[in-house]
Amino acid sequence: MKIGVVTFPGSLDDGDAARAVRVAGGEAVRLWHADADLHAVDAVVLPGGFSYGDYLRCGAIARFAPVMEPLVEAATGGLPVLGICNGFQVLCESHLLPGALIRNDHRKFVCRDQALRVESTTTAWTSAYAEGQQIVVPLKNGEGGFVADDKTLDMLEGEGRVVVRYVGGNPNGSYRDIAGIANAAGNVVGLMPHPEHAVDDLTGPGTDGLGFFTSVLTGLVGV
Amino acid sequence: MSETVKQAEATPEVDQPYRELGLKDDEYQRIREILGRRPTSAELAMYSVMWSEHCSYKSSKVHLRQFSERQSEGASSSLLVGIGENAGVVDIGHGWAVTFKVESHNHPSYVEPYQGAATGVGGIVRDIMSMGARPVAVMDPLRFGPADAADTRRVLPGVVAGIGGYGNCLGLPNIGGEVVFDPSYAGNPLVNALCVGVMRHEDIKLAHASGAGNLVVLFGAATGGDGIGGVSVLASETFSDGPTAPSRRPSVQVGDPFMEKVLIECCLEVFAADLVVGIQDLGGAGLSCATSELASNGDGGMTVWLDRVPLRDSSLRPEEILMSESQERMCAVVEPAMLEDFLAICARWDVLATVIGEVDGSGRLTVQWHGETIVDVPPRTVAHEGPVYERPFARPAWQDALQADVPDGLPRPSTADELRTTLLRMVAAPNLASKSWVTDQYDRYVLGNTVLAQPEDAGVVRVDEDTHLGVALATDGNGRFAKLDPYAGAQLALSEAYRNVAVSWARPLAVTDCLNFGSPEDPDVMWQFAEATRGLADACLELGVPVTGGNVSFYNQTGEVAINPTPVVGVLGVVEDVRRRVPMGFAAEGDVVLLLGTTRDELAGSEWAHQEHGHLGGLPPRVDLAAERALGRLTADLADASAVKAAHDVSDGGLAQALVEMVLRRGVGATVDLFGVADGDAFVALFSESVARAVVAVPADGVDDLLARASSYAVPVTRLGTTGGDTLTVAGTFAVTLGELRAAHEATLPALFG
Amino acid sequence: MARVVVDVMLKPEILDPQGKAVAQALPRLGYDGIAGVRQGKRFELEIEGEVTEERLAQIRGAAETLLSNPVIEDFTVRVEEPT
Amino acid sequence: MARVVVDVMLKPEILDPQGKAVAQALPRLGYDGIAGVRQGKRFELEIEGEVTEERLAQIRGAAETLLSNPVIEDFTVRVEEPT
Ligand SMILES: Nc1ncnc2c1ncn2[C@@H]1O[C@H](COP(=O)(O)OP(=O)(O)O)[C@@H](O)[C@H]1O
Ligand SMILES: [Mg+2]
Repeated sequence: MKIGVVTFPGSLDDGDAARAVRVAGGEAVRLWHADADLHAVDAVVLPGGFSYGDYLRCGAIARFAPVMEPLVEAATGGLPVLGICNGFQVLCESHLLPGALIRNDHRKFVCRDQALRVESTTTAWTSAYAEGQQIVVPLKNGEGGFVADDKTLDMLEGEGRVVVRYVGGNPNGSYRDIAGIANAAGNVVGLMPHPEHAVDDLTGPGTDGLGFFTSVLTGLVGV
Repeated sequence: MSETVKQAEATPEVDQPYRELGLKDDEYQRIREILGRRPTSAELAMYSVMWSEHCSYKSSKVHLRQFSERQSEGASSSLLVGIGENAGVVDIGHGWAVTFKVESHNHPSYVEPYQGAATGVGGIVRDIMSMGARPVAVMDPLRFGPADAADTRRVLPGVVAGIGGYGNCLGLPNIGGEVVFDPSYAGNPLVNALCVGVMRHEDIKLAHASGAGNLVVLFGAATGGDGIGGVSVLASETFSDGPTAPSRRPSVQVGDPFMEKVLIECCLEVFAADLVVGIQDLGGAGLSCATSELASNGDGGMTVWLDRVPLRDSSLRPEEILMSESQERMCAVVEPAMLEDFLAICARWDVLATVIGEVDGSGRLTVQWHGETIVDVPPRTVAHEGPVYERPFARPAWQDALQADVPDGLPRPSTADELRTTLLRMVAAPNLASKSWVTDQYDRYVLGNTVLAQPEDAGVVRVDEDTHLGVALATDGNGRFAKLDPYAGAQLALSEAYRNVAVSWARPLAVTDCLNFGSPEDPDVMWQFAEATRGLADACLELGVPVTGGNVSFYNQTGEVAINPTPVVGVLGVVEDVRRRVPMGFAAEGDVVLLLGTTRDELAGSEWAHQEHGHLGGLPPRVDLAAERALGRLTADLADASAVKAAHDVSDGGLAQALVEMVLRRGVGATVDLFGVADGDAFVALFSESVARAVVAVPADGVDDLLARASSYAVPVTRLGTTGGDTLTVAGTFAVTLGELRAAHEATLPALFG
Repeated sequence: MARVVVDVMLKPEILDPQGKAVAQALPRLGYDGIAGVRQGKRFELEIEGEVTEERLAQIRGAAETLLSNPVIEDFTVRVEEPT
Repeated sequence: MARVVVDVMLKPEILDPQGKAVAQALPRLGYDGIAGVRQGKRFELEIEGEVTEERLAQIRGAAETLLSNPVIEDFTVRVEEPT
């Protein structure tokens, strides 16, 4: 199973995402922002980082990268796409996911081991978890506050599209403690925390993040 | 039009503003002698900045020499590149090499905390890249005025946000540092930044411009009028060919971490394809420094076509272009046959790259401006043969009185309740309180190789996923100890950093240092500097760890009042197998807690004397490098085969602080009996800062083995007690719940800084 | 050369942590009587040639797609008179 | 309630990475003829009561100490007419 990992200028966790894919048993294929070709991958990860410095708005410039054209099309057609942190921001800016991410309410960058509750296990990226399962993965961002209007928030809740929620304290002011969401079809998921940093006890707080990558691999085999 | 060499030759009598540029009369005379004529304005600019204290090390050179001249054989054998290059390079085995260095960005961080600190990180990262290495982590030893001072509230949050803002955006994990508060740093905060990089032996690059015909390529950001405040006198006062606009050149720069990130990627691809002969970062003194050093280290000369330098501000004059300290730029020497590939990689990363010069056989550095020669100098005289001063120094008149003012008369807590409340106040004191308000703003996960990071004793990063080889790094410094005795103070900084690396199961290998002092023109300060460098050199020799590079920051003073002399020492160690790392926190119930080392009644200069009594006097803890080394040998032995579950050094705040940090780390308490420590004096046992000590926890069945090994290295061991429960209990004296400890330890910085 | 200014502000219903922090700091520094602060972005675009209606429309397009995110922000575009 | 606007821009000689990023993105999106972009901050202060000269002087003080760092930034203060 080939999982593409996109590198934008300023992507930082692309290597980590590729490593996580390998640890989960997949083949990581590096995709380049300027190449409008997905190279026949079976799923795509948009990794964390500061694409183009994120000076304007996080993800605002990256969403216009050539690779995004085929990606948006494929995602609309059902290709599993996971946006982590900056990748989540890119997905929101691209309107593949609703809402937006703004500056943390305490205005500081925050890096910590974050407890999360998996709220939805019907997405392409969370089927390996049990509903309600608590996991710990690193969170690290300056602009991780998820915002959307009430109507959108109610819709997300109502349709079961809130995928992960912060527990044990809201680290950034996200509305309704939302840490990650999915599109209606469940193939596109975005979240602020970094599951790719929790795939190995040696370098992360544990291995709770691995499930995101095994989920998609299992799903793909099943297809 | 800038002044040409011909014009300078024709007008020897012109009055030049060398004093405004910081050159002394005799220095200016020497330039005239070197050139056999008066310098052009561009040459004058170049010499003035390269002969400044910052670039030439003219006051410190005679003292720093000891670091390279006095090195043990064993130590130098692991050194692949020694002092003098952008950073030293150390062999860590399996064909891997590591380069690391610490630098200061003190003054800019006071003026504009965010950008000053940010560009400090940017600068040290480029230094590491210029050795051919991939930067893999950063650290940030920081010092501020009193924690509750209004100005500290302005400076600290900005500095921390700047270090995070830049480092996080580069994708380099921050794996450690220091946050120290002391009134002596009010008005002169110390912002030091360390970067470590790794490479294969064969990939080491040097800043050499060799091979006539090779091209000099400037790549990265366009050049603006950054950091050239001083040189504007050339434009506005003397050599103007008419009315000039008042020069508004900024003294502070704004960093562009995104530019630096793509520059890193670009360099790594260029290195991987082996496309450069030499490489140099642009930092202080910009192109003046980069071109003269490249040429001086090379085998010939160099011609630079200055008008080809891409500019952000087209009004810049040639002197200013030479001097500009615009960030995020690098300079490479490239064979013509490789140029196309080099430029292609730059284009792929959208990095501006321009051929600005050529290596030649002239033995001269010449700079052309639209076809005219405006600089024609022997490069060594600019880069390496600047003035050297033997500044006068003398033991300060007040030193004896300071040392005589021992803390023995200070009231000490004695009852159980006094000890308990003292401990709670101490763990909440700004210098000992949890630093997570700071460190939570730094990404420690990126790159996926961080094995240990703050608040552990040392940062440990994996270098190689196949062999599990890694490196450990710690930085330490204690300005109070150095004020009491600068010779011992520098040694104590080394001693502590060495210990932090050792208790992380790493073998200490090499040292970098950032020497933060007041004005070298003050004989008191110069004495502190001379003593500190001598102390550090002696201790490095004895511990067998060479200084591989570092940085000197003088003039950290307000008026006549200098900061506490603050040598900050970084120690690098190698970890053969990062999977065997030993964290600092107690991990399981029922492990046996042991203290390694000897505790003496040593409270002078301690956190206790400082926090509880505002007292600084006496002599710092006795330096005991032999004991430090024995402890290091023991931990190296334990690293290979032992059951040790937790290990933590004892330093600032004494055993009390060490135990508190160990119980809080994972929420596993402990009960200890201090009867066997410091002759049963519980206060001394808890708060003394004697060196060469560590606390370890071992399962009961591992104790005998540990005792046997310790005795073979002559390391004294005291059995303290066992882990478990949710209190820290000092048997027969007091108990504190982890909740109460945590509340005290973690509330301080958030309460101060929001 | 003409200048077009694009101001981008968070929509009123979106939390503005930066503005809030400023609003809280002001009274501490002795500045009173300020009921609220919002912090936004100001872009100054230097335009080559004349600023025609067509150019302005183009810039409005850029403001809407790139310079702001309509989900959370409002923007205004105006030509700045040279002073 | 009156509104006072404080615009804070990096001094012209200071590098503006944010503006640079936008300036480089615009042509990629097909927006041409823009010679330069600078990005700054816009603060909207809601003022209770009347904006007297004295109040304005106070706000200028706040702009200089809190809202900007004069070492790298310039600011302007103006009263915005209600629209
Ligand atoms: N500015 C900083 N940046 C990163 N880490 C820091 C900083 N300040 C302190 N730390 C980390 O916090 C921990 C405790 O610091 P400190 O008490 O100075 O350690 P030690 O006494 O062991 O040298 C260490 O892991 C240190 O690296
Ligand atoms: Mg330590």
